[in-house]
Amino acid sequence: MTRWARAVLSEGTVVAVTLTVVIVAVLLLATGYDPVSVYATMAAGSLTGAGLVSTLQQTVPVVGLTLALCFSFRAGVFNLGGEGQFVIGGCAGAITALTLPGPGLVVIAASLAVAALAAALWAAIPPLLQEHLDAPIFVTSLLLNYPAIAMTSYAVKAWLKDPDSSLMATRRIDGSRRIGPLAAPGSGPGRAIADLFGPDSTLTLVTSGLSWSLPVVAAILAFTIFVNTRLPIGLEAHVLGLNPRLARHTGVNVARVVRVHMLIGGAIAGVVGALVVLSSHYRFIDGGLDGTGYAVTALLVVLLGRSRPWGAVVAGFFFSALIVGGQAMEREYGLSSYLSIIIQALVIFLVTLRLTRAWRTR
Amino acid sequence: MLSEGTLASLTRALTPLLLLGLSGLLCHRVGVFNIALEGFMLAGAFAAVAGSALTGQAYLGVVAAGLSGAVIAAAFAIGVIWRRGDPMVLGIAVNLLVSGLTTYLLWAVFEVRGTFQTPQIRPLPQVAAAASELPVVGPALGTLSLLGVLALAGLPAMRVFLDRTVWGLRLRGVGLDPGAAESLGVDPRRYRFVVITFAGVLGGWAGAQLSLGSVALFTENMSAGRGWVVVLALLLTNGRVGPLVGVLAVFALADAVGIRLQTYGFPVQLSDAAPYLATLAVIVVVGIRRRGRRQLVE
Amino acid sequence: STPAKGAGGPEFVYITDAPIGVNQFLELGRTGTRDAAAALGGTSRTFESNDTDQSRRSNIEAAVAARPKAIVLITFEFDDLSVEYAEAHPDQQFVLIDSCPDGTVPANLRCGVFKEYEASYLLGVEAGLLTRSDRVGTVAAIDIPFFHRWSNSFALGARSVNPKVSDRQLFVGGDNPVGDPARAKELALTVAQAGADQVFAVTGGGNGGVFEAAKETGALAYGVDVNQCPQAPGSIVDNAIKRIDVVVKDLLTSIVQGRPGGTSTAYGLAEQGSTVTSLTEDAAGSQCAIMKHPEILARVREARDKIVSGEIVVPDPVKAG
Amino acid sequence: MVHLELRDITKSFPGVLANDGISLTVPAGEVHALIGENGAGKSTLMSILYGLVRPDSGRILLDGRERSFASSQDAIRAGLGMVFQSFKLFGEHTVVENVVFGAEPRRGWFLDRARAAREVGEISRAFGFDLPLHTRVGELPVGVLQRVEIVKALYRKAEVLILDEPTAVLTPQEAEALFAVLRSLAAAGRSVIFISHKLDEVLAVADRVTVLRDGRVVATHDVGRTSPREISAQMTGREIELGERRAAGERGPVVLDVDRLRVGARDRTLLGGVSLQVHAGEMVGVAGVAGNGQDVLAGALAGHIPVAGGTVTLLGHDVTRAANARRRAAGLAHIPEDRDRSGTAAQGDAVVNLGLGHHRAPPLLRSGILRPRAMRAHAERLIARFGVKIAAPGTRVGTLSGGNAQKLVVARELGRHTAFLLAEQPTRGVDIGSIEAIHGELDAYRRRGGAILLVSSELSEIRNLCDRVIVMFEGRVMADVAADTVSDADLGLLMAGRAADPQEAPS
Ligand SMILES: Nc1ncnc2c1ncn2[C@@H]1O[C@H](COP(=O)(O)OP(=O)(O)OP(=O)(O)O)[C@@H](O)[C@H]1O
Ligand SMILES: Nc1ncnc2c1ncn2[C@@H]1O[C@H](COP(=O)(O)OP(=O)(O)OP(=O)(O)O)[C@@H](O)[C@H]1O
Ligand SMILES: [Mg+2]
Ligand SMILES: [Mg+2]
Repeated sequence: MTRWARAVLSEGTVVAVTLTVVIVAVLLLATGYDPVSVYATMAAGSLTGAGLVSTLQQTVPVVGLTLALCFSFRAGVFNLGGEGQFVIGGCAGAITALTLPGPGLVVIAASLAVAALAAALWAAIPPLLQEHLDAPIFVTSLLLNYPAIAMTSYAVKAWLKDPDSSLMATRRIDGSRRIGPLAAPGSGPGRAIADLFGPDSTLTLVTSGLSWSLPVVAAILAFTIFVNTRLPIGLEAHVLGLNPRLARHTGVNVARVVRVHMLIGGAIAGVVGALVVLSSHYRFIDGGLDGTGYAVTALLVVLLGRSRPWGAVVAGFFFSALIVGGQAMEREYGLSSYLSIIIQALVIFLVTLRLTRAWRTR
Repeated sequence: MLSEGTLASLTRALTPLLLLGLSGLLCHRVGVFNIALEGFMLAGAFAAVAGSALTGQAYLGVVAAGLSGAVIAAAFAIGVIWRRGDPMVLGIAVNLLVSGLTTYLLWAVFEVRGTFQTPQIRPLPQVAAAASELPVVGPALGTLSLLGVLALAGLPAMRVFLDRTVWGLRLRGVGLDPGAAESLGVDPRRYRFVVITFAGVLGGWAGAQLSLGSVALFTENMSAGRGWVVVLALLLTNGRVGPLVGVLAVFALADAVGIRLQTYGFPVQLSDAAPYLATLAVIVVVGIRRRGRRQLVE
Repeated sequence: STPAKGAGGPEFVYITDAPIGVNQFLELGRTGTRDAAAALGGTSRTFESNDTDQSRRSNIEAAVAARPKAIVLITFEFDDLSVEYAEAHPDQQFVLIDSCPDGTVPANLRCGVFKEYEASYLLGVEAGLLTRSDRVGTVAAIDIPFFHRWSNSFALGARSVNPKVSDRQLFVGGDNPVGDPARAKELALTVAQAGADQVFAVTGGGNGGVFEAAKETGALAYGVDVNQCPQAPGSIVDNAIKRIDVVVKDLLTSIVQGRPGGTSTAYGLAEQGSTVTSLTEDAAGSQCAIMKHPEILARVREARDKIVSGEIVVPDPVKAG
Repeated sequence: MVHLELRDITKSFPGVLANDGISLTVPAGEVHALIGENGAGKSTLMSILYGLVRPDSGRILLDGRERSFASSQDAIRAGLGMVFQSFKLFGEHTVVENVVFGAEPRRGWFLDRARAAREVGEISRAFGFDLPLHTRVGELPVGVLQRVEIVKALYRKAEVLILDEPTAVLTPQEAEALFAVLRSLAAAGRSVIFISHKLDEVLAVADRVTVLRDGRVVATHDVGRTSPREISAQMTGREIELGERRAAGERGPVVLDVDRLRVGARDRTLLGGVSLQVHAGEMVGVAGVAGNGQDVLAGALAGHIPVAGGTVTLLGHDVTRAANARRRAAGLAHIPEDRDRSGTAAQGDAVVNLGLGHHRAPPLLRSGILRPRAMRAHAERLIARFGVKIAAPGTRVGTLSGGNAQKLVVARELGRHTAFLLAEQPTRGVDIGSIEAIHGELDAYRRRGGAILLVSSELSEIRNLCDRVIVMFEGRVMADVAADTVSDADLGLLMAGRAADPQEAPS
């Protein structure tokens, strides 16, 4: 097994997940459900057919946002501002896509770029406050989420509102400026895949259900790994995360590393916001991005994956599958989908307890 | 805008925050970074309503709230202390767990989703109703429940406790340097466990004040970020009692004023962001002053 | 919620935008769909979303995969999704309740919307006649045009009978706009302190907080969606309610009968799709304070008749922008 | 009056047999020294005695009665007191609070401050310490901290006092004062166990000395009947050249030029106009009682402490206000004082720890891109050259012993081929074998023409390695003297600020 797989699928994680499965099974039995069929429903509902598509659709932005957080967390900076940066990016991307003239692809690229820029600027505030006013990034980044959401909300209400919709949202983005599916059902590649593998095959569903956001996030993943392992600043961030005093003593420009990593992380969060807007919502909806819960899931994933990019992918998929599987369970059994939240929380809790280690190390 | 009404409104917003602040302060002082406050509070809010609804007794609701907070906190403490789990991750897990569990239990026990409100839920009596005729502070005092009184009295009590008692000395020491405490036979794990569990009781009471203090009902996730507010305030003030109260008061005042801003035609978004903007303003002002002082020294 | 399947009749799936909880409105959608299905000899299922775009999507996906006779969606949260999925699945029939997307409605989609503003206007008439301070107010969840259907029309109705009336509208906002009773109460107290003695509560799960405030300050409150008067007898005057059951049954029947879709139908006082508690057959046992004021009720009926006849036209705040 | 006996104590950690059947007797009134290389098992043995670590087997007897300690509380009750290598003090608390912590005089739930102060004051005066009872401990110099630690143990009525490397951070004068206290304690019938790496100290203060190697007792001597040579041979299993003076090399041009360097504000001067020069091929020592500005000087030279006035010139570049990064680019290498806090990243592997600072230049970097294979090769090269004992370059540095971790820092800094090395306490807490190796590296660096400023609290280290010594007192240069002509006694006087006739340095 490769290093990342071992890191993520360590014994501890496996034990934690198994234990969670058992605990929840007991809970289910106690309330009169058959755990085996409930779990089968969850698995089928999240890992096959349309369910798999839903899971993957969620995984893409969750992984994207996790990678964004990876940058600051690796440098030892607790950036809790992912949500605000995500929303700012989504709003900026939507405005660009709605107003910029030009061919679709160019506008899409410009939207992503503007989203990156806007969110990076927003993410630049906490390090600035830290450098000049000693305000911990942890605090300010969290605080800034609220004005970010309020600002975009007000912008929509005051200037951008679609007059024809009862949604508190901007106008809809023109079809040519949307990020489409990898292989749209009617298109050439779409038909080719459907002909080759059958119209209901998993591959057909996935390629028609997943948008070109997927390769964008894959590129972000590659970029993250590249920065971490192949750029001097990536090594410096790593050391900064391990021991800031060592970094300072070996000539690392700490302020710069923090600033750069916050900026990159912010830019990525912004891009992900624009991706969701352009590939799924097709407009900026007030409360639409923060309401997805992606930012919260990403925070969990980055903490559990300990800022490792591949950990983000695996854990991101796992949590997305849990959420989607939880909905399938609710549809089928009328069980509260909050059970899947309980499952998530238990997994995190138990993983953190590192049950495979001895209890008292003396 | 700064009327008696605002003051009463401020008091109502502040009392649960103060109780939660005391809870967080204790954890902070024993050196455990606790972001599970939101979970403590939500668990308490639910247990208070559940206890009150099932028994028809408000104070039994308070007991239930304290107990539930203690249980949640003990689980958190075990993870942090004996398993040396990352308090950040555990805290988030606890918050998530409580949010899921309260919603699930609301559905499983009371067959309700969203808001739970029945006449069986007894609110906390107002213990200082007699004082409500006083000028200026009257309306504010009049709304106080027993927990509200506790919140206000808890602050000076906390200072005395930390500064003057043997226990206070020890748990401050545990927070400053657990290794040193242990070398003197003060087991930091035990002290931390007890303190965090007690902080859970306070956090649960903060939730009870929220759900039985000014309203008598439970709504899913009704803590609505108040735990984070307290975490912020603790970080900002590094756990000093006076400044902590100050920041919480600024926050609650900005919230109360923010609500009133709407009546002057300002957008609701400004009321939403007002407490956070006010807190940011505090950070900036404090930062600039600190900076100024540093430059004088250099 | 899986009623016995395989009955052979038409199957319907009802998808909410958020957990039903004590949201009486969404609950009404469920019972309405169930009753309509039964009346049409079929069955129904309910998929509850959890207030995220993703959960709504995966519920629609799952529903489409089950190929029911019709999929019933509710609230404006489905404005975009209803069109997207209706266009992607032209053979599947959709119904959207309580909202309608802008532009042309696809042929396999039918909308049923309410004229809440007509019922709210009637509540305003009551408030205008009951107020002693000549001040009324509304505490609503979110500052969007949709919620102004209640707040603006309430003020309009009050002014129609008492031109001196001034009006305050506050919004909960924040992290949990439709489920924060503490904040809703705070806002209601603020309205009351500003002198309003009639407060219209449009905050979903937060309404309980508004009623508490009404009890404390002696103000009178007005509820929405269902009869909320029993929550604080004596303090709640009346409610603006929506008869979702009527609307769902109407639209599903139209599908089963194969009538053409692509329509948007508005249900107001005339259609008895939206009304106030005091005008329903349950009025007598409603515990609503208005029942003690027959003279005011007469004025309400009068206004209702004028609206139905078109003599009074209550504007739709959503259309107004 | 307690007679302490340890019998056959054995303790293993995963993969290490830390204590292997250790037996030890300490009668009342004896000062007993423990000596041994890093990792020999001294601290482990004491942790067992003090109830912090449970032995796998073996017995502890006090006055012939077998005792078993589940916690330090038990050990304290039995009359044991321990002064740890790293002080266990609460910086925010006052001296009194620190001393009574865990055994407070109380009135109900409250701390009886008056009684606490009275009792602590009595003990403190009885031993001539005269501690500032109500000062926050964080504001006190290390020598005083040590006394607070001892009073802590005495307050608990310790009959057996354990001190783990108590002199590592003390000046010779402070150490001398400590020895006097230890001897008076012994004279009063208490026993003292004393751990040190310094042979001359051991011989000066102890009655008997036990030598540990690889977790076993090699020998126990009466100090009168042994020699440094014998002990060091028993510790290491080989002969060590102790205290050999290294011959001076060729002196080249000026590399570091510090001119009237000032640090601090008007009301609190940390450095008051320090001037010094270091030439190529020269090693200059900085001596002084802790708190007299040596660490401030080092911090200012490294760029961590802002400068108020004066200039620092490195190889002709003015770096007075430059950041650490620019100084390093100009030719600074720096071995920081505290390897755990500032010198290494315990969670990182040797590749990262050794690559840092080398990573912005070839061969680790090529056209802006890091080369992982070159980084690994670089780490392997340094590990081999400096003889760091480590399983693999990918091993976490936190698992290394202190000496090896120190070698890693030395390797990283000397591996950079700079013109100037700032070495702070390069051998603190390192065993004799590793000291020898590190001294060898420093000397080789100088011979290659490097300039070294060596800040050390070990006078012998300075005298044996350096060409010149700068003595600091209250933030100023007290003297700048040739290392081979000055005596320890003279240095001691200079460090105490008593300059009979301050000598001018040859320039
Ligand atoms: N907690 C522990 N876990 C694992 N191994 C340990 C632990 N503590 C000590 N050891 C091992 O036990 C051995 C003895 O360590 P100890 O700290 O007693 O040495 P020491 O003689 O005090 O060395 P030094 O002179 O460097 O202080 C070492 O090899 C060390 O690796
Ligand atoms: N938890 C641990 N796990 C593994 N080895 C440990 C552990 N704690 C200490 N050690 C080992 O114990 C040995 C001695 O540890 P110690 O903390 O006494 O450092 P040291 O080498 O004595 O340095 P110094 O003398 O400066 O304190 C080292 O080899 C270290 O690797
Ligand atoms: Mg040791
Ligand atoms: Mg040691």
